Amino acid sequence: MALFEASHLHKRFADQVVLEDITLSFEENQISGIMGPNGAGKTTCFNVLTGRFKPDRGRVHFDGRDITGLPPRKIARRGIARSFQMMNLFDEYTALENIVLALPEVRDKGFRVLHDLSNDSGAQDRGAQVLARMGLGGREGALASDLPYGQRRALEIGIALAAEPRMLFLDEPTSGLGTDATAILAELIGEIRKSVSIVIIEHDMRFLFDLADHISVIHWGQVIAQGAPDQLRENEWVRASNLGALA
Amino acid sequence: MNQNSYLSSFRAWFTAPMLLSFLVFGTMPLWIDAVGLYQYLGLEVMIWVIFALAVNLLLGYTGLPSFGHGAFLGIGAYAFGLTQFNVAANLWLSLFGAVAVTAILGGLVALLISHRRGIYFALMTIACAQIFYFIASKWTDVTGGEDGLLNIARLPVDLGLTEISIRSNFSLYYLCFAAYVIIVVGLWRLVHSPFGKVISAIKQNDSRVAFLGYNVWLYKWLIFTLSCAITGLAGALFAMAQEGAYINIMSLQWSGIAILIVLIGGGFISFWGPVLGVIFYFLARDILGAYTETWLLWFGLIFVGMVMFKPEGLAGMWRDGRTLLGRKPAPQPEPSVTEPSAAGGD
Amino acid sequence: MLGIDNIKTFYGETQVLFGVSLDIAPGEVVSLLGPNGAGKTTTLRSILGLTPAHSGEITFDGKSITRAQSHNIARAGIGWVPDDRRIFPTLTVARNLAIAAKKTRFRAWSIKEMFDIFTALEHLMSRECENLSGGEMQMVSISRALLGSPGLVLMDEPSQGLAPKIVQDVMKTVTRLKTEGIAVLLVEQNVHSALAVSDRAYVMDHGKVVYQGPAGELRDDAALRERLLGV
Amino acid sequence: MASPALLHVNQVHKIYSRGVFNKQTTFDLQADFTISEPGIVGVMGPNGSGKTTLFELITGSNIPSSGQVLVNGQDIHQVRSDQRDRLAIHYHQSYQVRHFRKRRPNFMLQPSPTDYPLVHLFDEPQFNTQDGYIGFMLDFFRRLRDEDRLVVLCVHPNEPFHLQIMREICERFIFVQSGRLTQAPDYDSLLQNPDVTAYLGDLVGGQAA
Amino acid sequence: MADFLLTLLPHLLNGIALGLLFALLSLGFMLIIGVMEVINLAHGSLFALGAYFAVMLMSQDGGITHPFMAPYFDLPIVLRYIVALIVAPAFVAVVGMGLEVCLRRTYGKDPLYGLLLTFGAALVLEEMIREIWGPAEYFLPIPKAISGGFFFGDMIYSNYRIFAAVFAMAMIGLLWAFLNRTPYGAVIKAGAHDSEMVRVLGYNLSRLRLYVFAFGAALAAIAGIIMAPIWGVRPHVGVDAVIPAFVVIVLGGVGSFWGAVSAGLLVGMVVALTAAYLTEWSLLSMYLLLLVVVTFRSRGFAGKASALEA
Repeated sequence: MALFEASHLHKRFADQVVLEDITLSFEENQISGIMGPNGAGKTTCFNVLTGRFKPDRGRVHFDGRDITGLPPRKIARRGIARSFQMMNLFDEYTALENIVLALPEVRDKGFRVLHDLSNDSGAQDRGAQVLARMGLGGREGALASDLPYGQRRALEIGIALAAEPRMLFLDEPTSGLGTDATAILAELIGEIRKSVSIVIIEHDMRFLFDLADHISVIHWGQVIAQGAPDQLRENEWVRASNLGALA
Repeated sequence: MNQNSYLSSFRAWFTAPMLLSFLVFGTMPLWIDAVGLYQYLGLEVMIWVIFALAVNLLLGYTGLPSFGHGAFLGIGAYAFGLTQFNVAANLWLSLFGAVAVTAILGGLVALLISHRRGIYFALMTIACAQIFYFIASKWTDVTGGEDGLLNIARLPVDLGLTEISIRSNFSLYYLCFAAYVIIVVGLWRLVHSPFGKVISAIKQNDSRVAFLGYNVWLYKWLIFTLSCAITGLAGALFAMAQEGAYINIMSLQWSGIAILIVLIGGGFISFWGPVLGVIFYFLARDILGAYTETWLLWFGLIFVGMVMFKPEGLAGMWRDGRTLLGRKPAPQPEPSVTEPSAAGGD
Repeated sequence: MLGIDNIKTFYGETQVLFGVSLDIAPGEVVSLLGPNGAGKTTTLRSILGLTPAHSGEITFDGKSITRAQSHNIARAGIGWVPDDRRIFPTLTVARNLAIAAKKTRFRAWSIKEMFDIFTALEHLMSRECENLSGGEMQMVSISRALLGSPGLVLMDEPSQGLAPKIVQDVMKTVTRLKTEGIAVLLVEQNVHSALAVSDRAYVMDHGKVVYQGPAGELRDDAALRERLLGV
Repeated sequence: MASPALLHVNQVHKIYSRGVFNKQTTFDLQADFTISEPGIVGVMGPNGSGKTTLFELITGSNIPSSGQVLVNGQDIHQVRSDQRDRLAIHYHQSYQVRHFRKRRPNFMLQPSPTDYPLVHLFDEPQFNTQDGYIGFMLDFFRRLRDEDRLVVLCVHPNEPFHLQIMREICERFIFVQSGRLTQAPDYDSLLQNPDVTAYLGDLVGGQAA
Repeated sequence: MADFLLTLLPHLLNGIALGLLFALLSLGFMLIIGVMEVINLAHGSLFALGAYFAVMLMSQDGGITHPFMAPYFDLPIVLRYIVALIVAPAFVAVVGMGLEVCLRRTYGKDPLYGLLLTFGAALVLEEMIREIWGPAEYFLPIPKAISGGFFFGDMIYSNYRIFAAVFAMAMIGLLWAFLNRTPYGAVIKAGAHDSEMVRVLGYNLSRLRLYVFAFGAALAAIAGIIMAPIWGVRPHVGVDAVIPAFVVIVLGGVGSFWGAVSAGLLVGMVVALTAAYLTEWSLLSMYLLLLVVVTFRSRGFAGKASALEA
């Protein structure tokens, strides 16, 4: 059984079907990709998988346990972390504070009024380690809002990673990045994949085809194709199209 | 090593601006007459500072605009009087009654509104406040209706061995000051604890906080209830100061003034914003009020101007002034939570 | 007519255009091609001032419009046919068109001329726009742009949802605009139809222009076209 | 008894009219056809010919003036309006969504007998070669057919390869013009129809060349 | 039973009159939400201001008068009433324009700022009213033709309420015609639906917003003038008016004209019936209604996402 399995997810908003019948599974220690044209239901799918929305039908299993309909905080505590496409860092906090707040040990101290985080060298050190891993060493004290865009993207992923998840969901991590920054990001993801299973939603196909072990194509709220990148490339239309030329 | 940790733990509890505020407020009754003001003003300032700090806990720290907090001030005042009349004329018990009743009612309101934000939150607080207002004004048997609850006593401070009378404004002031010290130290600790970091993070981005595994609803509920409890304490002190509990403090106007004070002072960026705001408000009332009847109108216009041009309020101006003068070495303006630089250095 | 020099555009803090330059002469038809998400629509929005360029320079009709307000850009003579039509659904076709009419220094168009271009339009005038079919909406959207007397029309996927015959009509209209001296910037998925009427073409990818040249070159050089656009 | 046809459009007639007293018919659509087997059906026709109305009638969002639509034997208008897409689902472009008033409350209607739609109507899926989803889309249509479902594909062929796709994937065709349907069993007989060649205009020449 | 129905009837009529006025008030509120995406908490204060301006234009003891105005007060009351109905909303429209200019700085920021600003503006306006007219309650004089009452069976029913209902209905009808028959209305509707496209058609959005705000303010003022003889003219009346406007919009859905009218009638009916049987608590019913409505139906009948969601 795969680490993460979703079966027959169905979701509608009012009279609009957004997810028709999604069945997906993500293996441990792999990078799984989800791609699809705009408005195909990728982001809704992501939100259902990570607990922001409850599916109308279907089940989601993680690590053999049913997590369908659990609120985000409970899903997070099971070991799933996510990043956001629209970046919403804690802008009034420093880079380090952003990370520290995401550490599970700090989360468990959330109600401890007498605790002082700035004196909690354990948390500070672990936060600094995560920052260093994201290539943000030395930027601990900078306000999140003052970081350049590429570093904010890295911090965004760092926050998700700081929660020490078993599975990391990344929502369009390359959006807004130029070619160079995308390359750096690909390197970063290549690095962190050693310790965590990753699911990426992306519209940048080349990025996904290079990185992912397995890709699901979503359109009309359904999985219209899936397989390893090489399998997908075998499709003659894919080869005839722009993607075939560039991928 | 040991001494170092002692020092840092002292720093975790007390800061220079805090000690400065203790010094100023602690000595205020001694010089307030000399600068041409009067003792009762000090009392009002002290009570309103506590009230404004409670409002700012919601508005400034958690980003929840409670437009009806005056109702809880009134509930505290009534509860203080009612406990005193019907249970026992003991200060501690009556204070406890006031805080407990406001916390319970606040907690109930919070049950209804903790999952809301922005406009709906603001309107729900207005609606709840108006409902409390109507109940207080119509339930004459209990609240005295439009006449209010008269003859609330300034009960003596029972310290076990001895009792201190607080009949005079001077001595009541010191009771309020003691409450202020406790509240300020407690709130300072609270907003700098992990709990405070979480509520401020909720203000910045609540869905991300949920995805980090925090129970956002519970944090919001707790902070609203706590804010109401502190407001209840302010209400009880107010009942003693006024020697009565009156319906008018529950009106929307007073809730509005609390918001005005907090924002003008700079509650969005500084812990001390509400304190600055209260001082500014009362000075404006007494100084402007001496010249013009319409001072509250002008005060409201200042508020509108602040929202438009300087939502960071007085604290923000102070910060900008310091940055301009180059006295502050830090290259960037510091955020409120990590660095309450606004009210005077570190 | 239109000159874009090295513009960089952001949505919020997300950068979409990484230095785009292009230019259009009066009466010239220029295709802007490339995959979804390449930044074509954003380029149009930058020209219109809806998502103003963060840096770089846009000039129209000899004047800089980089920082101008959208309504002034429109009044200067730029019309827009958005990809999702953006017809006001609660108004009738007639009212949709009526509020679009304005005068600029360029050629004015009458409703009657619109009827000549789209024969079906006349019978639609009293219909509420929410009841139109996709193709009918597109006719209204194009007419709306022309009634604003533009000197440059930005067309975002005009052929989408239109029958082949109507697409040919639209492309004929494009050619007609060209003879009237009106420039057209054409964003299209249907590469062949677009190249058939264009003078020049730009291809964008990842927020940058990756190719520019005469439309004929892209039309005739199958290998080049396949590399850039597939097929 | 043999299993019912997958889609039976039974003498459906839809009339739009204008005026209260002196009613004038502005548009009428007549459709009567049966598709018993799973498969892929191509639908073409000029703008405003009634394709979208036909799709709306099949999915039950629009009410016919007379006649009925049976999906797998079930009258779609007798099914709860929020479950009709469990029988027949319409994938449209976002700007094409039209809203209709409900005629009867849902509690008076029947639940859908199936959870997953049997008839899939695709309204102008975007076939372009620049981002390369076409291949996946075509495989998906075939997969639906192999899972015993009916795929109805409405495409305006605007590029030569669009026609190529339709020819490759569709097993039968329906051509709609001015509210009247013409069926064609295959691509070649479709092109025999002069209305179709008029509709396609220059494209056919290009295709033949 | 028949008796009960007969006694119920005047209250139902009250409900209709009140409901139509609520609808009128909310339609202005809704126009502002639609085009500006701002919840104007000062809308009630504009409503109150309308009533006060009307008082000023109707009676000499109504606050500020100046000797030079004396000849004006010699005019017949009907004339003055008509002047008040035109001039007072115009004054309020100007105040509304001022408010919109202030609001511009909050567009595109956190909606909290717009909320704080209009909240502050509501307090300022209320304070201004207290300052100019004092805290006492005023009564708006009305022409004889529409005052008094008539017998209805053996009960008296107020002429004025009939007038109010008819007037409000006429205003709603005019508003509908304005929005649906004139090019200005078309631009407003278009702007509420898609402000971006309206800009690209060459319309100055800032100016459109200014006019729409003024227009919404004038509608509030008209509702205030008509409501004045029913509710009385007090500084605090603004707060009591903004709540029903909000309830009506949440119930009827942003952007739905007839939704607002029917929700207005519903709310009016609820308030009138509580007023009839629980007189003391009639205003309370509105706040309870708000709580219930927001708790259970925060998206309104139309169910569309809007500025209210923020």
